[in-house]
Amino acid sequence: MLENENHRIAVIGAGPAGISAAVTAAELGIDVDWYDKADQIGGKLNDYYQLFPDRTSAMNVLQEFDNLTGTARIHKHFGKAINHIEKNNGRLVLMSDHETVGSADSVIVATGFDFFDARNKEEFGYGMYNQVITSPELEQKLKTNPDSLKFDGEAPANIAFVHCVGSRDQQIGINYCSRLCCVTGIKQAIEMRELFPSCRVVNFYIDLRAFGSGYEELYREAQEKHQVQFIRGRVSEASENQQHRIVLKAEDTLMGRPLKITVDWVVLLIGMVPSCTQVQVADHQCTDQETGFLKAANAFTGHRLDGQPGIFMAGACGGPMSIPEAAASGKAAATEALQYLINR
Amino acid sequence: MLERIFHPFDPFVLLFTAGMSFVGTFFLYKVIRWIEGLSASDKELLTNNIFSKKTWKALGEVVRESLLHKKIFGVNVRLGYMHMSLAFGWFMLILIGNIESVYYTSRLFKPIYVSVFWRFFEPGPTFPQGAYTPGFAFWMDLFLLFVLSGLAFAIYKRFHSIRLGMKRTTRQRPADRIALTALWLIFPIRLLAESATCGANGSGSFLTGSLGSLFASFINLDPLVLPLWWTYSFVLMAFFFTLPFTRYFHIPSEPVLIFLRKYGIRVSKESPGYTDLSLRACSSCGVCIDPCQLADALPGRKIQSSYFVKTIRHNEPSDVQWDCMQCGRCEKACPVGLELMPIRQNSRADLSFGTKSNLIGMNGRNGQSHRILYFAGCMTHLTPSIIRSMTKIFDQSGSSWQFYDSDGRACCGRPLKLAGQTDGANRIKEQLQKDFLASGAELLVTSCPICYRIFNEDYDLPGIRVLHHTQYILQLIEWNRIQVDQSKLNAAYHEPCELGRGSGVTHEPRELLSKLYLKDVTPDIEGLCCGGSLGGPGLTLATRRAVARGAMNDLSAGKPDVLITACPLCKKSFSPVSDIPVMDFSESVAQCLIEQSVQPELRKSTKTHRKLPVDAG
Amino acid sequence: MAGKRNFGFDIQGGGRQIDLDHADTSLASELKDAVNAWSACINCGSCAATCPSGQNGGLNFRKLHYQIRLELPTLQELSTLSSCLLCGKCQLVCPRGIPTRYLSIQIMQKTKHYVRENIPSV
Amino acid sequence: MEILRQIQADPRYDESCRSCLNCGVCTAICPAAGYFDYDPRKIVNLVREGDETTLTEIISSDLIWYCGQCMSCKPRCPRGNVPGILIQILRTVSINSGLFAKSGLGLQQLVLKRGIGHNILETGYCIHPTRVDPAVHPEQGPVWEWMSTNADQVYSRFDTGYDKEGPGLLRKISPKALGELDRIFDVTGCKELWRKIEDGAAK
Amino acid sequence: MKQYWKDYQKEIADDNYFYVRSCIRQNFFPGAENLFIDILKNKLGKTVFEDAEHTTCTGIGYHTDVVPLETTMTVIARQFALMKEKGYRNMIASCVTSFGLYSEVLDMWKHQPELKEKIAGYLMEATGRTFEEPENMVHASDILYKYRNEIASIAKYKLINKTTGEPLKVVDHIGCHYAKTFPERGVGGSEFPQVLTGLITAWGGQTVDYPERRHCCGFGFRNYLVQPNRGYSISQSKIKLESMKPYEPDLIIANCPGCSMFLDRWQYTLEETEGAVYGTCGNKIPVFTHEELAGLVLGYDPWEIGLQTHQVPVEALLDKIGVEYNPDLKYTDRQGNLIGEPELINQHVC
Repeated sequence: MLENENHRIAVIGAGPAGISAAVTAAELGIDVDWYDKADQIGGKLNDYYQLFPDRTSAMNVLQEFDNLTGTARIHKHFGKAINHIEKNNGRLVLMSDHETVGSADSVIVATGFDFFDARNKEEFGYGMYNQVITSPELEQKLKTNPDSLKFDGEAPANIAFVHCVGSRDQQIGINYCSRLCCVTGIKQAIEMRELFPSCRVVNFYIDLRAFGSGYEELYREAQEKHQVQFIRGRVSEASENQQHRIVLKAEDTLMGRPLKITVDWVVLLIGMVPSCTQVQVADHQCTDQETGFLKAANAFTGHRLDGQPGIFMAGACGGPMSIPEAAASGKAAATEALQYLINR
Repeated sequence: MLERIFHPFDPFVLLFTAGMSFVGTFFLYKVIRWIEGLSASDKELLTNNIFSKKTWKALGEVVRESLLHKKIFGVNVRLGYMHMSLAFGWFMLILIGNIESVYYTSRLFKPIYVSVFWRFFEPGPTFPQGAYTPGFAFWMDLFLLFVLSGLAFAIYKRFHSIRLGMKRTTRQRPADRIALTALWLIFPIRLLAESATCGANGSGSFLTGSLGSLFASFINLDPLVLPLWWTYSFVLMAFFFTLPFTRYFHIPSEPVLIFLRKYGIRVSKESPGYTDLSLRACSSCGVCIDPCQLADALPGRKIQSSYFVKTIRHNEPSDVQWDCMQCGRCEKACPVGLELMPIRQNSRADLSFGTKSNLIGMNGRNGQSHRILYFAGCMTHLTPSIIRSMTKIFDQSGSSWQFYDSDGRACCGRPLKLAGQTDGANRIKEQLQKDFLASGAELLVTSCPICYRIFNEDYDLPGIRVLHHTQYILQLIEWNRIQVDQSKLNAAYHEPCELGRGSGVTHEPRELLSKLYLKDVTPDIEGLCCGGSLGGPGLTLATRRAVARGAMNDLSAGKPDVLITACPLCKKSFSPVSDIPVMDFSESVAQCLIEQSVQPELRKSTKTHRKLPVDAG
Repeated sequence: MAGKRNFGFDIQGGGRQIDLDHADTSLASELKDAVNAWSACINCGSCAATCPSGQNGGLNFRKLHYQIRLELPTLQELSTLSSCLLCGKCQLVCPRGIPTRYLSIQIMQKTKHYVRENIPSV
Repeated sequence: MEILRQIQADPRYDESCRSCLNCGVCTAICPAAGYFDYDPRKIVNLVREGDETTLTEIISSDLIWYCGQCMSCKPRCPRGNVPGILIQILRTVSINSGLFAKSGLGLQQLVLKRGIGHNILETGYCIHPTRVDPAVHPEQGPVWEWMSTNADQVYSRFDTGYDKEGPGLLRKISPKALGELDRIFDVTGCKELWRKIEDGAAK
Repeated sequence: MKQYWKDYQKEIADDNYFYVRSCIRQNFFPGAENLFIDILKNKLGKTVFEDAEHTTCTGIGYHTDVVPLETTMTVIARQFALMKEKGYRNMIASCVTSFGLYSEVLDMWKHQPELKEKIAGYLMEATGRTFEEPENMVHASDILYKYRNEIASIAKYKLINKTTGEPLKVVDHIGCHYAKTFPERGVGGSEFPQVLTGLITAWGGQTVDYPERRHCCGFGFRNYLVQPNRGYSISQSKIKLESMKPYEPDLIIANCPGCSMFLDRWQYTLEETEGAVYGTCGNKIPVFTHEELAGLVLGYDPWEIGLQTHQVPVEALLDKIGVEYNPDLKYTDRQGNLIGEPELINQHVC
């Protein structure tokens, strides 16, 4: 066990990864300085309604996380975005745009991700047409005000989910797959069907990547129980008609024929991109050239940032990740940080 | 003159006579309709055979089945006795009554009622002197007692059918209820009427006589006699009038069926008359219900033949026509011997499936002809190890053979037939038949019982012998064309419906099993269906699995190490639900095969002109 | 002066676009009630791959099933089903356990008159 | 040289035919896909698969002649393919191999070559008022008929330079310039291509 | 701060242009190009040079596959050579297909320098000329976009309905080859190019955003040029027209000569074949090119800039805006003598 009591670990970010990193470190008997740009914990979890695949309420999950963070060893310094780490003879100095905020012997970076800005996929008319929204926006509506999903006070007749927006797309320079949009689309499609049983819900996908446990089952449930329609073909363009409904053009690649549908809502399943407040480490490039996410020295063996002794990464700042995965990587990063301190 | 013919007479007999003549005319009318409803060829069969010894054979069967109900006895003794006592007993009453009346009136031809109500006109020997000395009255009482005992059973069964050793029984329709009540009343009332008459006249035998004198001892019976006979006549009339509209019409129908069947007429779409006759001949005895595996797998869903026949007999819409697996277990059990499977198939509307299919035959594809044509069948293509095993066996045996459907494009047509698509099935048949004959082969070996059955039943292949691979392999072993090691395991044999019950191939597989395995631990039960059946398109995967599990349980009674079957479909159905290996005969033979065991001269190369199948898993 | 002149070319074209706004899905909803797991298809194509009639050309069950869920297929497309042998292989290979053989029967049954009336050859 | 190699040898190949996701964005907005039995996505796939017999088949068929060259497919493809350009390549290969003549639409190259092609070398323009005959262009309407029949007066109203040398509207292209065009067509193999069209069509 | 395509501004040189003409535009809108040059020279005081030696870019030949890539490249190289010889660096293409093709060629040369060398060789061999790539390569509509506000400031008319005071509803149609081929070469990128919307709004009108706004006009090169294929072409325009009809547009403008011509002509054909009319009160929708629109607001005489060469009559629109014109001069020659009239299409007046 670690003798020297005045070792300190800094955890940057209070999303699922950050939480479990901080909590784990504290449980292992280390004092944790905990930073987040927001002033409460949870990160994006605060904005979610229900979590796939079993649709537990995001709030409950957040609550359970929160209950863990009550320990005395965790010192919160919220409301400041750490975006730079300097090195000062062995210690790591945390800076929030050029202003020193604190220092630590080891840092766990868990700054998470941002959602892709759908305005960059102009053909979908996001930001131009009111009936085109993104998956997090739908999550918000479902959580706070489902009634706002009505169209002209009526239950919507048709809703389309568009997969792979801001993923797997050379036109916007994002070639990776965000993995979680598929199951998000499936989950939200089910929620919409439950909310508006009369409504036709269509998912436009290229490949359906239900990779996690319980995801495929959710997919089947959507098909069989909720009659959600899945059409294999990427939407090519969305335009608004006179009634302010959205006309979508796609190819049904399984029929090999172009296809047209008019819908009341278009939900863009937007992918994950590196966080704009992602930590930069002095004198060193530790992000992946292709994706822009943080890169571990060796992704197979651990979470240590390339050429950055003492700095570890956890969660979606290293690439698209589900909440359980992020939490797990947070735990792992914390133990690695501890090992680092012991062996130092 | 009339006076003479109708003597003796009493007005109450008119009720009975009316009923009797009604049912008589109706029956005649039906018989004519049935015969009209026969196809030309079936009519021919009728005319050709009616004056042959077949008629006598039929007569014998009528006695055996319609009177003695031998088959029902086979299934269930108590039930058999019930049917037999009623049918045979009643028949004897009529017979003896007739003889008696003839004896006394010395007139052979006289109205039927005379013999039916004879006791009213002739009270019989004086009581108690003649009571126990065998004579007409004695025999009449004896058979009346016989009938009454059966009746007691029937009434008892109606209320506690399980006690009679039947799990389930059929439900009654309103018309049936009336007829049933009438039927139940006939004999008790006859007993009362006769007893009263005897009591009043101090006559009668051990039953009616004793009862009569007993009554007479405390009441004056004279005023009761006539009313009781009126009631008796009335009940008879009631029964006869309802009869045509109830299941009891099977009583007159069954004999007709027996005759026509003996003449070689079978259920077919072309002979609706015969189908209707068959439906009428069903007594709704319910014997077919218990053998049906779906009774357990699909509880509450009334798909069993007894119910199904009833629905189509009354042209009620049926939502179960696609659910029956057509395993044939009910057909086997049916005491009336109804052709339930064809009836079921024909009830499935012809939707003209398969009519546009164009099978690419081997004919022309391949010049050289071989002695043996191997037809794996669609399903076998989903179990490539069977094909591989057969290939090995063929090659070992050194036969000159050709893999007919190596490309998996052919179909035998039986699946269409099972789904009622006879046109499509015939079309396929025509195509394959032509191609088989053109191939110049002498032997057609198939691995699939479904194909085997239709090749046997429907195909016309002069000069080509059709064998299922179990039969073929057994021959190879007996002729020492291949040799096998006996395995040290115990095996149970699952008999595929289409092979065993369907095509009567029961002996060879068991024989083969005994050669291959240490011990045959097959339980002694009627062959079960694996649930994979192509007969029941409507069944869900879950139901099929349930059937398979049920069958698997029964089959593992003898704790086998391995389950052997002779059908790729059965293999596929059992594999997922079995914890012991499930194998096709071909596979186990290929396993136990002694390599190089055959004389070299038999091993001429047959590699040419044979495409090996691609493993389509 | 409505529509009289002909300029020697066809203005309508193939009209291949699937118009989900006006597609006829009546058959789909009938089948939905008739066949369980009917909408569970993942278009893996196993059925079409194993189908003997498919090998002989004409029928593509996966595609037909899929199309019915979108729109009413044309008579010609529906009539390809009449080459179905009902052999049931498709049902044994379907990863989602859809009773495809029964589905085939049901489609035929529900479109029998529609197809027969319009294509006597079938 | 087999078809695939010819296709890949074209300088436009790399920008037009990378790996394909089969997402169908191209077909979705392809004007031809709505009108003809045509699917640009499949074209890209067929070329990716690179089976010689199939390739020979498609470049001998109408399939490659449907595309209207609007290039709407270009900005949408997530893998940066351009079916429209790939089609240009296939057409070039089809003409060079003479297979274009096997399909009705391909055969139209002859008309186009004699029309547009000759226009260019003879007038220096792809099209010229004197060469858009109202008789074969009824859809151009009465105004065009009026313009082309009175070309001199109509065009001169807007530019006195009409049909004269020197700059201006529909000026006469100088023999020198035409000569240069002609040599370019020689040197760069256009004439050769034309010969192939004429020969292929003649067969 | 992220850059969205909508806000994207391309680089447009501000003077000394080398102008290359368009085959189609000269044929069907004979007033447009001279008008454009006149606006640049006399209204905006720019230097524009047109070389008598320049020819077609062979674009139509290229896209109908009767002119191979190398040939087209060399012809284009020759245009560049002429530009260089005259000492210009900024090229304006009048034709959108030319513009797209120039862009394509420049792009390919960038990625395949050896190809450029090869073409230089061809050009030398055939003409003895050498060339340089232009520093700035734009389409004519880009120039008008750049100076839209200057033009607005000296405009005589606004795109406003004189009687109602409402802004005119204008459909903008962008030639496919303007930006679909190279988004970064179009003002506002490929999805919603701002180049024409910019003009419309700057000059008082309002753009109509209708479902098929981004659909191709349907030229389709071989699909129009060969008669039996024309169904393709007209059906595409029909899709657009039907989609825009409910919005009751007063006017269509297009920066591509082909599109302008087809949207104009096919309206006639559709009325002839199907009796379909897509404008308000039984009128067809007038179709202008960007130059013509500029000329109109700047107060040029409608007949001097060639509005009579449109199949769809423009009078109703002129009246709406309040443009003065003399009906008698519509079909006259330079000297004002009547040339003879085309079969007149009757006009409904609202």
